[in-house]
Amino acid sequence: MKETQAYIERVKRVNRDSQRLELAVDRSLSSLLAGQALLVRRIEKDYESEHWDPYLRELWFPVEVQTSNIVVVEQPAKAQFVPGQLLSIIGPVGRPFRFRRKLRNILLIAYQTTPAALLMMLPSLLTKQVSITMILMGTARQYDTNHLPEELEIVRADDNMTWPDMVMTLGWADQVFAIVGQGSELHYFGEIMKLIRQRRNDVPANYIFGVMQRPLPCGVGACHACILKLRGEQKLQCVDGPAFDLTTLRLN
Amino acid sequence: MKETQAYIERVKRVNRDSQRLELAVDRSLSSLLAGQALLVRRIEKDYESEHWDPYLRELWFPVEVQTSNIVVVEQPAKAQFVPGQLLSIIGPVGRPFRFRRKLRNILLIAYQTTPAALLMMLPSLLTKQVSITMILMGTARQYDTNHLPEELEIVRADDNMTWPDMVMTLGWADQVFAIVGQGSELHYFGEIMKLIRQRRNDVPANYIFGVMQRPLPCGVGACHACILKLRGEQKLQCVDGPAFDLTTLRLN
Amino acid sequence: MAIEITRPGKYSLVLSTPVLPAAGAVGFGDSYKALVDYDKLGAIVTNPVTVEARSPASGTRMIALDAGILLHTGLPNPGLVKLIRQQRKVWAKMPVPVILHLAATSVGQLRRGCAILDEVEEIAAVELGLADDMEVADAVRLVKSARMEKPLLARLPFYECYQLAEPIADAGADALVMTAAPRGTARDPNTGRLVSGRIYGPLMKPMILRMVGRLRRQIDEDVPIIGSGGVHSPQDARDYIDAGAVAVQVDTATWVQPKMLERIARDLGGWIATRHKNAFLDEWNPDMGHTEAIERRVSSDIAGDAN
Amino acid sequence: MAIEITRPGKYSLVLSTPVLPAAGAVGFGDSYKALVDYDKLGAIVTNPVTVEARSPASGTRMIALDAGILLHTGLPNPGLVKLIRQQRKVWAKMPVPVILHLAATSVGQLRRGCAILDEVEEIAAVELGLADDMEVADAVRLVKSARMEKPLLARLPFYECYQLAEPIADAGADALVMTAAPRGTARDPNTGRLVSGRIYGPLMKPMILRMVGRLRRQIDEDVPIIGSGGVHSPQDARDYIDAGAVAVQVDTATWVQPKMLERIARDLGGWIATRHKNAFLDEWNPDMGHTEAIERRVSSDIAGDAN
Ligand SMILES: Cc1cc2nc3c(=O)[nH]c(=O)nc-3n(C[C@H](O)[C@H](O)[C@H](O)COP(=O)(O)OP(=O)(O)OC[C@H]3O[C@@H](n4cnc5c(N)ncnc54)[C@H](O)[C@@H]3O)c2cc1C
Ligand SMILES: Cc1cc2nc3c(=O)[nH]c(=O)nc-3n(C[C@H](O)[C@H](O)[C@H](O)COP(=O)(O)OP(=O)(O)OC[C@H]3O[C@@H](n4cnc5c(N)ncnc54)[C@H](O)[C@@H]3O)c2cc1C
Ligand SMILES: Cc1cc2nc3c(=O)[nH]c(=O)nc-3n(C[C@H](O)[C@H](O)[C@H](O)COP(=O)(O)O)c2cc1C
Ligand SMILES: Cc1cc2nc3c(=O)[nH]c(=O)nc-3n(C[C@H](O)[C@H](O)[C@H](O)COP(=O)(O)O)c2cc1C
Ligand code: FES
Ligand code: FES
Repeated sequence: MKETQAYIERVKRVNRDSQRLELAVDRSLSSLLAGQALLVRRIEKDYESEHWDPYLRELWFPVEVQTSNIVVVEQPAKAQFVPGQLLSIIGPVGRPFRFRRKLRNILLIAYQTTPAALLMMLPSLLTKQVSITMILMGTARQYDTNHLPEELEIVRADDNMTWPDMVMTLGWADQVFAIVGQGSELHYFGEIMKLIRQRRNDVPANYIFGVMQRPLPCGVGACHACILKLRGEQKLQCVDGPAFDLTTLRLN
Repeated sequence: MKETQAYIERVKRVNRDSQRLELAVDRSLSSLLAGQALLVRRIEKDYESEHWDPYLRELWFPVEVQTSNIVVVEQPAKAQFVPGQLLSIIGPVGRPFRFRRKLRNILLIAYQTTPAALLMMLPSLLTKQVSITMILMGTARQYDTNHLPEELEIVRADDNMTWPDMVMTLGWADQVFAIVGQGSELHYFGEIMKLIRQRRNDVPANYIFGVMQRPLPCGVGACHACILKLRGEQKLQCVDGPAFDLTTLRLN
Repeated sequence: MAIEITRPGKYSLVLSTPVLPAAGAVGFGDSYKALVDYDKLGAIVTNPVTVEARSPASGTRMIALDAGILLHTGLPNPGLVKLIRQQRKVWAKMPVPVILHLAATSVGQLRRGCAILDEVEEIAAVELGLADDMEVADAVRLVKSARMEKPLLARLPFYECYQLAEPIADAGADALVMTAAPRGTARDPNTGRLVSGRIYGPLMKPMILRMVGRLRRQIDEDVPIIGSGGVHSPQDARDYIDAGAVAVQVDTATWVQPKMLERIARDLGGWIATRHKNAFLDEWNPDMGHTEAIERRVSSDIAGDAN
Repeated sequence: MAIEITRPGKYSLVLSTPVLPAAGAVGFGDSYKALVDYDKLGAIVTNPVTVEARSPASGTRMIALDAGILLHTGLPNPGLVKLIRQQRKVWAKMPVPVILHLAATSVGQLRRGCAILDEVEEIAAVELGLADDMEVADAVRLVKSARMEKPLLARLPFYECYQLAEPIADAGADALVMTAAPRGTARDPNTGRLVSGRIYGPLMKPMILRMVGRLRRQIDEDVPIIGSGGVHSPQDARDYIDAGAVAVQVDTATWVQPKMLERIARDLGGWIATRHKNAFLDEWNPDMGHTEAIERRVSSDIAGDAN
């Protein structure tokens, strides 16, 4: 982890709702893996004449590492970005996603959020011939997927958060990664776990991971604002996350 | 005076140090006269999601009213502006400069500041065949004047804030408008008055005006932060200014 | 709506909207008439007035802070009698009640001030400004000496708010305003000197909101609390109401966005209109749109040098 | 440099730089080792520790404010003894003194804590955190009961700072830290509920700077004051020193810009380097540059939709 600076090199609208930013970053970030994030602040030419509103860094999950020093992030189209904008970055933050060794089928679930934080894993999994199904639930159903790889199977859930062949999909998947809307993560993960437990007698360890994207005040394990209670222990989202086994996370 | 909104329509570098912004403004601002200013805040699409740093509005003195709804301001080249930027404007603020009826020769003095707030008067005075001399003193000597009208005589003062034929220039001028650096206005105006009094026995009323450009918290006469002490009375920069007869202003 | 912002009784003050400008925000009279529709406000609070005239502070009066400002004006005013003479007609024409903010100096001056104000029917109520660093006993004595046939609001200083609230309510204040802006110190970038003054900015709100919430549970429930500090949006105002305030005062946000004062007042007064899809920014509340003609920008090809 | 930040005497603490992180800012040990050069700091202050273990607050812990944040963590920690076991080796390797922040709970726990800490030589001093809303007598009793063979700093609560400073100095504190972040209340935008917690942001500085300036003139000059609150730049730190503080603590600014903590420390410690003309932004202090290769942007032709 380092504190470095970057430029927004290019701003590219990829579909109705999303734009992608190509960031010219410090080379140390080119080794960033799926699951790791950047803590980003827009800065000005003079590092000292900083404004303090907004105060905290934003948590950006890259969707692609393009070349040795270009990292791509996805943002809603309505956010205003200008090429040449300077960024201050702390990263990489967090641990890479850990996939089963013999992963063949993976299920991705996005509920009340953009699935952007799950997209970084796609290229390497597709190269390894892993079959990927992405379920969009709640407001995530509005997410425009036109720009995503064709090999990806995309399913939009119905109003009851179910989809055809749900039991089958859940059995088919070797591993599940779920991401949910900010602010009520534990509640949303609880809903998802309920859905799954209704359709699968036994949810084994390391089967379903919840990806946390709560804002991180420090990102380095200092402030303890991101503590999560797990069965028998406490973990930090910034240091130990973002993915946590949903069978161990206390979802209260 | 109104609270209106405007776009930055065009950003144009006019010389090494300055850029000019063309603002598409509400038509009510097209009647703005030299001496009047705008209180400006950069805003975002959603008026409510405003940031509060910086807090106060900036005081912008236009340099030109181009057409019915384009007002031009001059800014240092290093400030970052982007076409399409939305502005919130309160204006016009203040009273127009009052010129002698039979004005033939006018002297403009800029000391430790850009003369931008004095430029708006140029076109109409030149049309009326008024001879204009502009003295640049202190840091104002670095101001690049390449973009100013050729008819303007520009004199850069020496280190002692004097220039050749100073006594003559001061006698020649029917009226003087002086503008000085922010934060120490009264002190700087005092220095200028001392220079002038050394070279002119009698400084008549309505001969020399100091143009105040201190930031205005409210701009409408409510906060009383911009009060100035004049001989025998108190006046508000925002309501009664920006120009004050320097023979009446208490320069302490 | 009808909101009683002072203790019920003979001399209570009822407003139609629970939103007021704070003392110091809108001047002594109608300075904001070009920018704010006074009709939509609950009342006007004047800038602080003293019985004797006061001249403005010399030196730095304003310092820009991160998301805020420091202000030290010295409370310039021509003195109560002269001010009444100057403003009486303006106040008479105001579409809403006028509350005069009287800076509490001494018991003697206060008694004189109250006697004068009792005769001024253009003034609906008096807000007493209690100075910082005041002993509880002195503050109580001042409030007790300010007896009038008008409601008396007491504006509490920030740092002493927790200590003063209950004694001042018991001393007979008809409402408590929480709080005046806190004093602070900042460096004047122009002179390099440390300057003292009052601190304004949105970060005041969470601190004063807590005071209102806690003190609402402590003091006599007959005594209304008016929240003041960091109200910058309708939501800020609603937060104070939720925490137990009967009304709010909007302070420097008025200077930054004059229309915001009116919007907060409209919102809390039930005047809120629906935003039309694709409306111009300042057509948020369609009847508030002031910009007659923004031509859409035609080109973005000439960009500023962004290096 | 050699700066004595506690009362002169047998157990005084001397630092080489008058800049420390505040309790809560950098964790219990070396969390910031990848981002901050600890060697350049005056000392480390740990997150608050209690004698008994504490579990984290449930529910919302952080709310973004205008130019600030509200934080309510519940001070999670494994309890003093366990923490010492966990961190002892890290502390031993720290290039600067470690000050342990002990939250003052009861006299009994405090006595136990001090007895334990007297045996831990990796800890150079103890900073006692005094809770909000504490009566003066209770606070004095706590400070008096915290006797050790190490210097004792007392961190004063914000709202009670003016009342507590002198009694706490007289009770024997070796230094006063002014102040802890004030408590406040804000609405959680996700749940819609009002949440209480501590308020952080640059606007704290003018208020606490005034406290430091005024109280420096009031209390025994043998007792150093450490300024804490809203230090976001070297100039902020220098302002506290000018107002009479012997050192400063940097709080949440560390999270926003970790290098800023180091830069403030370098600046006040005399380490400041000259900025090269045309240097990259983070080459301000050339030896602090971290960005290995920023390729200059090649095109600005594809602009985002700016409508
Ligand atoms: C020795 C000691 C140790 C403590 N340790 C801890 C600890 O480790 N962790 C911890 O979390 N607390 C601890 N507390 C309690 C803590 O000090 C506070 O009492 C607690 O955090 C509530 O904060 P507050 O005082 O700002 O809230 P209060 O203002 O007293 O509010 C209490 C409740 O009212 C709600 N509320 C607050 N303001 C408003 C408002 N304006 N309108 C409506 N509702 C409102 C809040 O959400 C909260 O639920 C400790 C107390 C003591 C005495
Ligand atoms: C009844 C009454 C009426 C008053 N009316 C007015 C009035 O109309 N106008 C007015 O201006 N004042 C008035 N005062 C005085 C006013 O209340 C303050 O005392 C004064 O404004 C100074 O502000 P302060 O208390 O914040 O300053 P203090 O903190 O007491 O500071 C006093 C001086 O020290 C300097 N200083 C402050 N902090 C620091 C620091 N940290 N380091 C170094 N120097 C510092 C300040 O610049 C100032 O010069 C009145 C006082 C009373 C009792
Ligand atoms: C009772 C009292 C009345 C004051 N009245 C005024 C005043 O009318 N105008 C003003 O600018 N300052 C006024 N002041 C402030 C003082 O002039 C001075 O600024 C303040 O006491 C701090 O002084 P210092 O900054 O020189 O230390 C008053 C102070 C006191 C104590
Ligand atoms: C003595 C005391 C100790 C507390 N300890 C903890 C604690 O360890 N962890 C925690 O999250 N909250 C702790 N609290 C806070 C309470 O759980 C609770 O959040 C607080 O009193 C406000 O309650 P309310 O928000 O439900 O009104 C403590 C409160 C007190 C009074
Ligand atoms: S974000 Fe601070 S500990 Fe995780
Ligand atoms: S700027 Fe407020 S009165 Fe002039």
